[in-house]
Amino acid sequence: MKLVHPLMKYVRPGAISTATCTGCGDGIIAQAVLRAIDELELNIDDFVFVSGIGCAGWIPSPFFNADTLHTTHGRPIAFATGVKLARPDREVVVISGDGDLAAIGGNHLIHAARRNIGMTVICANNGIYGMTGGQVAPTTPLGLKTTTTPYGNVERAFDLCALTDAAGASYVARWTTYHARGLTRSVKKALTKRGFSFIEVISQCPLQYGRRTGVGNAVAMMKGYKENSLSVKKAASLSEEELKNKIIVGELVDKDMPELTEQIEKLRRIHE
Amino acid sequence: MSKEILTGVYFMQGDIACAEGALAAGCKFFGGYPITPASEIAERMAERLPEVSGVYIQMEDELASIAAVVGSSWTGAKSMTATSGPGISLMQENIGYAVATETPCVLINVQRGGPSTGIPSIHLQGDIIQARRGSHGEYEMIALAPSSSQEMFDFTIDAFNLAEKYRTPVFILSDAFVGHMREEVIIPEPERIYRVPRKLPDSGTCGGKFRGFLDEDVAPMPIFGHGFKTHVTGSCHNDFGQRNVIDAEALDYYIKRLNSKISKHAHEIISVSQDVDGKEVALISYGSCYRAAREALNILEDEGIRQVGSFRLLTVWPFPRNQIQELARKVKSIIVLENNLGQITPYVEAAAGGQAEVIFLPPRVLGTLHDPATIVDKVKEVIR
Amino acid sequence: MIEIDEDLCKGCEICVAFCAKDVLEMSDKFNKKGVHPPLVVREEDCNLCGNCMLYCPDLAIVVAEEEESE
Amino acid sequence: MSKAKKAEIRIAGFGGQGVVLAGVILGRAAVLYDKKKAVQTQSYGAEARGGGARSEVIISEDSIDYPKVMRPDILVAMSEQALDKYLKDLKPGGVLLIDSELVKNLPPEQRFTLYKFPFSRIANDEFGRTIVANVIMLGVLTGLTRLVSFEAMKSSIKTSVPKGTEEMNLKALKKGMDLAKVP
Repeated sequence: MKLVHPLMKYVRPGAISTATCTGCGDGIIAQAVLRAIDELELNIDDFVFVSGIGCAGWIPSPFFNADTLHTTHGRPIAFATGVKLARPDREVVVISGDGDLAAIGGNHLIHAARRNIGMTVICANNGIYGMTGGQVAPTTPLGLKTTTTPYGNVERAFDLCALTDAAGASYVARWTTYHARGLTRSVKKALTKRGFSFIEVISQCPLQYGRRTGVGNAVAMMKGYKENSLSVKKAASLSEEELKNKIIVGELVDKDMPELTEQIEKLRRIHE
Repeated sequence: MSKEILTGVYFMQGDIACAEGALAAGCKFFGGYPITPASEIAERMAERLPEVSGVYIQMEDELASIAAVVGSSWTGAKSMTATSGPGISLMQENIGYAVATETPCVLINVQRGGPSTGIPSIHLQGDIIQARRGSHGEYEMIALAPSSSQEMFDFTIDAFNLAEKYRTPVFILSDAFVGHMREEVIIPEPERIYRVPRKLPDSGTCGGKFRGFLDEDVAPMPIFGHGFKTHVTGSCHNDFGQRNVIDAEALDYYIKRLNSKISKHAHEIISVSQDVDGKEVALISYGSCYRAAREALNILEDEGIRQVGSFRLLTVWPFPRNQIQELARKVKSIIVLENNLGQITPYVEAAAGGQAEVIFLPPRVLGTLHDPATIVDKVKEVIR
Repeated sequence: MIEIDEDLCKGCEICVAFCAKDVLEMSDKFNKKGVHPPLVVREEDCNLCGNCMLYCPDLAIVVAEEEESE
Repeated sequence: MSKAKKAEIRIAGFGGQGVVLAGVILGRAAVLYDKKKAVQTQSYGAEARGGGARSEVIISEDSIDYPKVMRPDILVAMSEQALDKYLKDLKPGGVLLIDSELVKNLPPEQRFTLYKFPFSRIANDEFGRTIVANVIMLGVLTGLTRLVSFEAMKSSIKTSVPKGTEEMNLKALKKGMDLAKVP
């Protein structure tokens, strides 16, 4: 008998084949998000998925068979803010890339974290501009040669988790696509968390990153994530020198803070 | 008394009247960023929206403001933002997104003196073309130009109704003069205020099978949160919202449908007021300039010069081409009054098609209302 | 049991690389996309860990216990 | 259109004197309480305090087409700078009202009717609050010109000034009305 993939029921008819390149980590992230929804037994009709421009914007749109708002470059969090404020009872999830969320959209990211608005932002961080052809991103490692850093990147990479933590997010976690199980756990946590949740997923772009920089294909990249990552707990006992070039994975922030839509609801109650 | 509609007589600033008009129209969401001379609208909405179970949010910038407005509109809320030229410049990309995704929303531009920072508190009709074509690509826009506090109230209601009826962003092109001026505003009884409700698909309709986009006669809006599973994208898409970023034919269909949704109904949208029958000269004006045109006509009438009439654009966009074509057949001369260097004048010239002489008359000093005396002088010169 | 929807496969080989029991191999045949999909060659060694399914970016692999599929 | 009775008033001074509010109170009195038509406009510098500020009101029996004051019938100068800048616009035979505490250099020409009162001094000495100078001025203006009724002015002040200051402002208005009887 033929087995049906348990997550296929969440996939929009006609959009079954993902729009990503061979081995792209975005598919693993998409699956992790859907698995989290499935395991929590939530109704996908209660979700609004918002994405921006770039490969990762295609993770929910049109792939997820739900309300999906595919917005302009850099602005998904701002659109999502409007959605969440007007319908606080909905689960609002932003899924987009590092260029979209942290370069052009960096301001919206920090302000959403500051407001602690009840949404989940999942950042597929491939460290490069994939869709436009491998240009340097604010998340590209120092020294890396890209199509726009032919002599090596002279800028430091952004630590997005530290950024959103500093800005006031209630929940922050980092994983890689190798850690698909941990990622699923974090998405479940984020979806049930009041307040702003940010999950960074280090994700392979086998074409624009792997091939051009010589790191290798998707398999090589994921093996690299496995070898170079260590848990938050383990990292706590290591020196800065020992942590150099390591990916710290796990939950970085989990705290309870006043959430924006609840604060706004209080304003309305004054007038009732 | 309804908290949404504060029935009564007021001595009210244009900006405040605009906010009250929005609330009377059923606006439940305001996303904005402070800027002179539009901040009073935001301040009023911040105070008033919580009273009517609405949401006010001051976003981190104008790009975020329009994005939040569009996002909230997709949940079914009537939404607006208010800013001035610099803010509109920042919003342009997502104004295009609102057009492309057929998102009803109202954009208030209280114009100030530009380009760039210019003079914040001085009025210029500098953003007329920007409203029409400020975003990239090929699209239609609806824009209304109020000239008084009362019209700031009335036209804002009209703007919400047009936005709902045609599922598209609608501009109010006010200016610092009208926005900051205080005049009598009469807010009618709630039953006298007409509100166009949002047209929604039947419940149970699933997005994948529902034609929720690109209908020339305006598709019902498959808003979020009702299980429609709507796919909204600013990319080229078909009637079902399905993206197509490969075929030129798809782009052709997409653009033409979005445009014909407005152009096909232009005759219903366009509103002009004219008093030109049997006249020799017409004064074309819109927004604050209309007040100067009226005064000039009063002076002319007092002097016994009666062959001059007024043609006012209440909607600047879509442009009343046919109406001006007709006007050009009736009168010998058209004087276009604009507080800029002639933004609609080329459109008037094109519509007149040589049937009437078209003369552009700016105020002597840009950023001020026309001195009625200069209009009177120009009319006398033309008549002679 | 493992089932592979060959036509969804893009041939990334992640499933093969991360299978702890070497159950999968890349096949020689071409699917509709013109890539080599994986083949289940040692199903008896499979411990149903689900890595291949978890990592497949294209939802092309399903792993389930035999009994439950009856 | 018939030429209805129409008065144009310009009140000018510097930011912080309540010049704009004075115009608003006047316009509101005319529209809401005397059932006339009025339009109020303003201009000010970029500074919230200390720069030039101007408030203009047109009051008419009929609807007002042109909302801008070009040749005021009444000019109220609350600073020397304001007088210098705007005197030339005053209609021949118009009324010039000045704060004599702040405007010392008066022009020699007599093509207008001049009234002068030390609004700021009175506000400071009798009310301990310089800010009420604008309302004392409005009292004088009302007493001299009857542009709006005293009752309308009282009602307008009650709904325009900050809560808790109504009584003081009404006293200031009364003071102005009394001053107007003297000259």
